[in-house]
Amino acid sequence: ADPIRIGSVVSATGPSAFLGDPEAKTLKLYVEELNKKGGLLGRPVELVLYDDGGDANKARTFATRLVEDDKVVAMVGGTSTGATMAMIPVFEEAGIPFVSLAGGIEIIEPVRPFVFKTPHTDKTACQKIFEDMKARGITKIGMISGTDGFGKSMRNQCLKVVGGYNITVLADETYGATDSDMTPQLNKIKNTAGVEAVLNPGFGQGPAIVTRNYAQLGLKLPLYQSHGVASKSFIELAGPAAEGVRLPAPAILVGDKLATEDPQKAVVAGYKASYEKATGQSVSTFGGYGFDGIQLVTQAIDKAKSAEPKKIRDALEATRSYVGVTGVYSFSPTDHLGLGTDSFRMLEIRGGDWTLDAPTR
Amino acid sequence: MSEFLQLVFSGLTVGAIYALIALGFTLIYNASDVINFAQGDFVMIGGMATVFLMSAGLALPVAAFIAVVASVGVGLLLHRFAIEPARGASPVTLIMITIGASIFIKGVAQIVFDKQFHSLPAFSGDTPIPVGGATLLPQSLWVLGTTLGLVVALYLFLEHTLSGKALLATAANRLAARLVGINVTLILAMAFGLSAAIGALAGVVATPITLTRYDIGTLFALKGFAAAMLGGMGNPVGAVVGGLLIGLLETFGAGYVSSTYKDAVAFLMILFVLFFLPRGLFGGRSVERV
Amino acid sequence: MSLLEVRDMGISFGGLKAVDGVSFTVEAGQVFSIIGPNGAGKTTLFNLVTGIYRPSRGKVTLAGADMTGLAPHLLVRRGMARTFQNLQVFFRMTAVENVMVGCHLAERTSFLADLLGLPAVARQNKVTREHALALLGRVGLAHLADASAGALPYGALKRLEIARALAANPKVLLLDEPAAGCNAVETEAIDHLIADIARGGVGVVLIEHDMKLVMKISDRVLVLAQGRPLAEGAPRAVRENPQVIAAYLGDHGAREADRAHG
Amino acid sequence: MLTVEAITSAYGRINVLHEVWLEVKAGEIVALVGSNGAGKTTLLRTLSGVQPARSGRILFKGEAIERLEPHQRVVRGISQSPEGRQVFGPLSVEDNLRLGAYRRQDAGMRGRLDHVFALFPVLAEKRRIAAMSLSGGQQQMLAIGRALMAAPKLLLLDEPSLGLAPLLVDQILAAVRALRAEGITVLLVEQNASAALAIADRGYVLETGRVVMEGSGAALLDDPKVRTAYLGL
Amino acid sequence: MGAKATLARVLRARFTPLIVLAALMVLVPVLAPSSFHLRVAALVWIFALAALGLTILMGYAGQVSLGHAGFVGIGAYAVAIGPARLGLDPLLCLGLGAVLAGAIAYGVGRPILKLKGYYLAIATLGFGVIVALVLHSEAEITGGPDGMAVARLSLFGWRVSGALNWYWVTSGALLIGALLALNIAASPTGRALRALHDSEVAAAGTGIDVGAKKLAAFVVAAVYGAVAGGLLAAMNGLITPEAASFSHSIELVAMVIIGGLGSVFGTVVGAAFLVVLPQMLTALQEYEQAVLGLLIMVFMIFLPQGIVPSIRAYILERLP
Ligand SMILES: Nc1ncnc2c1ncn2[C@@H]1O[C@H](COP(=O)(O)OP(=O)(O)OP(=O)(O)O)[C@@H](O)[C@H]1O
Ligand SMILES: Nc1ncnc2c1ncn2[C@@H]1O[C@H](COP(=O)(O)OP(=O)(O)OP(=O)(O)O)[C@@H](O)[C@H]1O
Ligand SMILES: [Mg+2]
Ligand SMILES: [Mg+2]
Repeated sequence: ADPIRIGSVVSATGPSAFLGDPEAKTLKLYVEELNKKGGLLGRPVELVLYDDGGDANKARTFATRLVEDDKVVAMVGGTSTGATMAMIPVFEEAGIPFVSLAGGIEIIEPVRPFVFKTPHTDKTACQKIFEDMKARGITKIGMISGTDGFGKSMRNQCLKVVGGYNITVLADETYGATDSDMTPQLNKIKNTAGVEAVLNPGFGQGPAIVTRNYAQLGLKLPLYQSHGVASKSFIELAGPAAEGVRLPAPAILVGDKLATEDPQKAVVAGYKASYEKATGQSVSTFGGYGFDGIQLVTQAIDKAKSAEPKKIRDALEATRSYVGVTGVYSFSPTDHLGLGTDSFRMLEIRGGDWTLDAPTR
Repeated sequence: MSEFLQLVFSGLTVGAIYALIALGFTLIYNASDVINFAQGDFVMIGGMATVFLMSAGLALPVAAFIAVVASVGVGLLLHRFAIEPARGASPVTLIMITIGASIFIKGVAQIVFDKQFHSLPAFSGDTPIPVGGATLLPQSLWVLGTTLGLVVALYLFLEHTLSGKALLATAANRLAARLVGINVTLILAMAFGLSAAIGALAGVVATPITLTRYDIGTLFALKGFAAAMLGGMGNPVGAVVGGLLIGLLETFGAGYVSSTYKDAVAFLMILFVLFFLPRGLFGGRSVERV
Repeated sequence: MSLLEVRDMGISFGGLKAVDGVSFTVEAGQVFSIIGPNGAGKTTLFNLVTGIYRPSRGKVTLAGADMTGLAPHLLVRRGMARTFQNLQVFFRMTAVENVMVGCHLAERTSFLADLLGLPAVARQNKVTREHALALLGRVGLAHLADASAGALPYGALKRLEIARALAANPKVLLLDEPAAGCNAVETEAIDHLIADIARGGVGVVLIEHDMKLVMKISDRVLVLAQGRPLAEGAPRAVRENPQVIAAYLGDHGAREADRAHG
Repeated sequence: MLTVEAITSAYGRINVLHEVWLEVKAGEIVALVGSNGAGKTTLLRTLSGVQPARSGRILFKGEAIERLEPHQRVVRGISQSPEGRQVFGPLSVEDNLRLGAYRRQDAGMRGRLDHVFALFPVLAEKRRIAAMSLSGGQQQMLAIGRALMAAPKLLLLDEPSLGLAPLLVDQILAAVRALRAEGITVLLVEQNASAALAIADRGYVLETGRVVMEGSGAALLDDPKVRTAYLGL
Repeated sequence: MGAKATLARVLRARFTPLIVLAALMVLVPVLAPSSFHLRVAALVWIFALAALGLTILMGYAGQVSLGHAGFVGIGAYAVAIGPARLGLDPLLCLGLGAVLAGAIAYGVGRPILKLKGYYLAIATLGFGVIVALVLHSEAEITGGPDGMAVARLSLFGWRVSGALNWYWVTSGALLIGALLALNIAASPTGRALRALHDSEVAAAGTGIDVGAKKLAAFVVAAVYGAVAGGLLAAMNGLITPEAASFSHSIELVAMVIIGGLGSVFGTVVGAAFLVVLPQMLTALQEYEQAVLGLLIMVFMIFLPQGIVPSIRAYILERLP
């Protein structure tokens, strides 16, 4: 039978390869597994995957190609918010459902008929962090953010919501995504009187270097990272300096530590096992976004009993309580993310591993 | 005061890394007038190969040695199969070949290695050394020491050996170099081999600080190139001074001006220096003869 | 008032006084030669006069107007053109294009017209090319007009530079060793060419080591040694000056010089 | 010592030398004359190997060398002072000279250096100065001196007197004669044909890439055709 | 014999590249009508237009710029920011962007064009980095790293939308750009630029104001870049600072060199090489980059003067 084509454009190379690479691997892995199980609606599934190298202009071109040439019925991809925003008009115009893997809140606000997304917004991450700070009585913080899209957007969201928690930001520093030394900025924070904790929105190697420099300077204040470092390699890169770092992250990082009754436990364990077996690398939240994206789409196709884009879209929007590795999703016509703050867990790095800080619900 | 000192330490560390990369540019430039855009990728090979060899169970010194040798091999292959066949082509063409080579090396590296960031353990521990209220990582001393050693070696080689002179002569006048009996092919191969070795060594000592990834070479090349130009292209001492200066400019820019615009601060300073010394700090003030 | 007046020129390079207090004047239609041992400062003097180096002292006037320290391209506009001892040819262009570049000042198109490719540009190109071809003919290179300059033999390149300098329609023409690399017969052709240029009212300043040429066509000769004037005067007087013979001419030079008036 | 058999050489598709035959015997001075563009420079370049020969053979001391790289020919004792000086601009005068002896790092080098400095005292004066800041004539001296540093068996001189003061032209030609006395063979291209032929044992006249005449130096000097075409007499 | 001579004449004729280009432009929509193909072609035209600026600056005048994407960025953001923040008409902003880029080039060019070779390269590189940094950092105005949306362009009342329309608009822009570049080449200005490329001393010695000519080339190059950037932004409806990045500057330089330094048609071929090839190599998956790098090397080794001049020389050499 004719294959069902699902398209994807991710940043498998370039500055966001850190995110895009596990996404690409996950998508390939799951389409393969699906086909082993006989595909969808009795038809094989074909994944058409392109690498935009982190360039929004290329992403746009590939999006056109997916729609025009490859005739895909759905799209899972868009590693960065910039690339996603560049591709949205193409899929909107063609009426093809697009599940984005990028963080930016503007992807789903305002809601567009055909656009969904799987990762938490950075706003949720900020809220989770500030809740934690508040609970620990922290009221004055310093921030050091990456200037990449991820860091910048999260910084903005955090600054927007921080007031609601009675927390003031006393220092607000930045570093370039590719910098190899952040001591000057951290030194400034160190010398800012009154700072009680430091927050570092960023992804890639930057936060690891921040964490190391933090230790080098002998800073003893609590250090908060974001979900942008939620992969095992952060602990490896930051080394012993990572001890005590706190961050909000999805369940995937602590799959084995979840309570037995946790609904996500089984899904997370399954994904972790198959990903690590297939790639030899540790799972990350980013791969998890891809997992949820492809699962949501394939389940929607299954439910719609059709590979008709419009029908897939409708089925997607009707998704309720899909248990994924990132959280439990319930879409609605007004909510194309469908995750709440509760899908984030607050983790702390102890003994070189993630530990669940607060008991799960 | 301690803050100032801390910035100096950071600046020197970062600057020494740039200096090491800038040194790598010197040899190939001196032999051929070509800026090797794949220079940063030698740095990457040095770091990544050491990481992977160590994870295969080799001790750091052994892994580093093999990584440097491998990088030299890549340098020689690059010369033999890409530069030599295009002999006689203009520098622009050769530069384009090195750009192609850089893309190629990255492409291969992401398959041979992976796309993740990696780090190496610091050679002599992570315990910061407190100095005057500021701290210095032992690895910084490794980087500074390597830079110092290499610049001295390179200076002696270029100024006090016949092979060094032959290298300079080859770039100065290829025709005359051939006429006095210099084997131009061999000289170029040597330049590529040595540059690759310097680059790889830089990668090995810098990776514990900067981390590394298959595509980190582009950034390294950019900073190293800027350092080499600020110092005056082709002059090893200039490369080191240029590197250290850019490192210091960046950290002081970040510390005292704006962390967002610290790269701009560094580049504005370069423009400022070149305005008065159009051939860089050590590029000489020679007047063109007509 | 002389056409070209150079007064008390001087420059040093790191302690070496390459040119040190040199003065001379050139009249229209005259051939004024500068000779002297290698490294005497002749080329440096040219570089000072034509604005390539900034003199540390001294003054240059052309037809009464002060030219000291003016940028080279402005000097050309005022009527001073030169050739170079170390060839400065546009090697990636054809011979005729080299000369066409020399016609630059006479061209009457604007940047905008060039960009838009107005018909005036095509007309101008045609005029320029014809003029350039005529000049090539004058130096005996007409047959090589469309050859790439990079492929021309050394002697031809020297003449190509002369043609290019002439294209600027100079009042004063400075030639730095135009006959270098030419054999006796070819030198003679250059000799006629220079005489012809001077006859047209151009003041020619000539640096040359070919004594036969110098002594034959010069109106006056200045001898430099170690940056300073050693002697100046009519060719005959100069070549018999024992100091000049000892420092510069030697037997060979004296013999050659004699042949000029053989 | 050197036998050139039917050498053809070309730039691109245009032949510049057409089957040139030529011989230089050990200890001879051979002069090569011809007008601009005759191919004199091309011939010397072909002999030193920086210009490939399209066909023909070059025998040096009985060995075919036309396929050898330039540096291999230098090792065998062929050294050239090129047209247009071609000094190593940014390098010092002394470094230029030392590089001339690149393939002859022997005990005699010091002596040869002194010899060159004796021949051109100004070079000794300027030994630490970058070659590119020398005057034209000084660079010419440097180019000749550099070629001598190789202690060649066969010296190829392309217009050595170009740009030299008359006094030095005498000295150069005297030096060439002295070289012969030392047993060095010289192939000399000169525009100053009368002077060159006067010291040459034999001479060749090259015209558009072909040898059109050969003979002893004296005979060529007396040849009416040579006198009108090249000596301007 | 007659045919060969004609071929030689055609190959050398000034407007041949323009005619070939126009023919190609007409053929593409016929042969490859999908909007994906049209988009790729339009991108080729846009990048070729940007690179043509470099052809004038680097190819004709021999002045290297490693910051050309900076001007592309300036043009692109002018079209993005003008309508969004100031309520200006997008078409007007396209023009304003060009003027702004030209003015900035004028200001920046005066001091830095005194530098030569690699020193000029690093200075322009620094300029490009600074532009990219500003676009990246001033998020309030530029939208930051994730970029900003760009209003629709309308040409005198006609709202340009759809792949085919954009294809024609970009085709037209490139044709004009190529025509102007060819005009310059065959004019006194072009000769002056090529002359100073070979020897600045000699060029000044013929009365050419070397500084002014270099500056003019720099300004013109900037305008080309800015117009191309503006078109790119308007066509995509979104622009990110990536457009001004260093890697993009390198890519533009690569287009010029691969196609053939100084050749107008070569520049288009170079742009096609770097835009179309990656699309063709996607099937190779993770080997794509390696193969792309390899192909660049192979082309430069075997066609060292660039694709178009090398092939033209090859053909001409085989003619009488
Ligand atoms: N830029 C410079 N730096 C240092 N020394 C210089 C420079 N230019 C010239 N000189 C020195 O100045 C002196 C004069 O040089 P110049 O070229 O004027 O001599 P010249 O009279 O033209 O000699 P020739 O006849 O050999 O061409 C030489 O000794 C030369 O080495
Ligand atoms: N690089 C080149 N490319 C093409 N043709 C060339 C090249 N160099 C020289 N020629 C041609 O080869 C021919 C011989 O040149 P060559 O330089 O050998 O002459 P020459 O006898 O040394 O002249 P001169 O006395 O002027 O030095 C000339 O017709 C010249 O145009
Ligand atoms: Mg001189
Ligand atoms: Mg010659």
